[in-house]
Amino acid sequence: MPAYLYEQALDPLKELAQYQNQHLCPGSYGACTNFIGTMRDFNAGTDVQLMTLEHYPEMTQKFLDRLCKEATDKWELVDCLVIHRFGDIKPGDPIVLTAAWSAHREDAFSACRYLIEELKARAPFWKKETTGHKERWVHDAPSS
Amino acid sequence: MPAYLYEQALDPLKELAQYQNQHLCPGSYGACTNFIGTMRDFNAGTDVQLMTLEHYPEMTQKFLDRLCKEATDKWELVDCLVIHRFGDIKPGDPIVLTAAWSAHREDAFSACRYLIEELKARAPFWKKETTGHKERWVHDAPSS
Amino acid sequence: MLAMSIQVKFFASLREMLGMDSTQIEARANITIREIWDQVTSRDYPVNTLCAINMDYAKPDDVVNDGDEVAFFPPVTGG
Amino acid sequence: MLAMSIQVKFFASLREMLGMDSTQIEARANITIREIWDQVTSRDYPVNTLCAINMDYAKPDDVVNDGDEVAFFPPVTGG
Repeated sequence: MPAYLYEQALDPLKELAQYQNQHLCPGSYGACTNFIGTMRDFNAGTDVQLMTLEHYPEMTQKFLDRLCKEATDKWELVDCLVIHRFGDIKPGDPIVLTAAWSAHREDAFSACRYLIEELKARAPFWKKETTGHKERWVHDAPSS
Repeated sequence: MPAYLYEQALDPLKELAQYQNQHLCPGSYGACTNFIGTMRDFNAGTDVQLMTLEHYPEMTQKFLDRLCKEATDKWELVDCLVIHRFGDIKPGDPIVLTAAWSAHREDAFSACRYLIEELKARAPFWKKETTGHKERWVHDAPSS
Repeated sequence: MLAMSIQVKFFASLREMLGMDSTQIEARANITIREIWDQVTSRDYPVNTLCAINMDYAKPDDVVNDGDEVAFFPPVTGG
Repeated sequence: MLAMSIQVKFFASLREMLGMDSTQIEARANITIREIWDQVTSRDYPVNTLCAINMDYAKPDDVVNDGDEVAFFPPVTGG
């Protein structure tokens, strides 16, 4: 149930496939629910050219590790996975992946949803958007 | 918003990546939620060696096509995708993929969940399991 | 009254129980799905059996038209 | 009373507003997070500002211990 922070580009479906191949036994789970959040090219009425994602490295890692542990405690999971980008992000780039594997779909859906909702509500990340020649800090998180 | 029926092996993450590359514009969606149902090697207390999925080809296709249309009518989706196996399935094989792309995660989660719940409740598929030397028709659908 | 031509299909455990996956029958006008079951099989209509007309879910009392395809099947277990 | 050594960090818009990302300060015992803000900056404590002690969320009235790392940041916008 790891959480990873990536500065490099993130290919969520490739990461999912690799993680599954390396860490999950085929036939041990019946359900995998995953969520991928991607940077849109359009936010709050303006074209966004670039986004910079600041974080608080040690606290962000600690928060996400604990979040995965919480999800595993709250639901019957075989495993879960969180990956989040930081640094410079372009429109169309994936930002976040949350995934949960379980015997049954109820747990997989609930845990996957919990991971992204808690991450968005409390994980220490801050988005700054560049539109035209202006930069602005995002005040809510409407990107996904 | 297509629905596909596969007799051949299904690699859901590869299918998702291919569909996204071919049909979705990067930056046009902020959220993708997807569900993958996989055959477990253990069901209702017995080791399952093989499963055969029977369907009613024309009705199943019609049902899934309409289901995708319904999801697109009910939520603000950029797109959705359903793929379901039929025929002989081994433990660990993926059986079903439901995916929904949207600007925001609420719609993506709700639509993805709706697709799998309606599919399981009403799509004309029937599972027959082989355990040891016995075959039995599955009476509910606890595999995912 | 002209006889109607109806395609009848059975799936899964019903198909195996009856030893029949498909049959073409002639039926009287205004026949219902349940009456088609009685005409084709010698068994009671099983509890929980689902039925369809032309690939849409239907009810046992629904009336069938000439050229329709009628299907009977047990509760579904896909996904 | 011995002075404590506290690491103070600021993130995102707070970091830019104050022109400071990190500072090491000496502080009196039993100092609270809000009092650390007042000691380090010349501004009022901004509404909605979040704070942490040693990478865990904390409240402005929480007391800080020697060697702690205290952080201030605006509402989060990840995901």
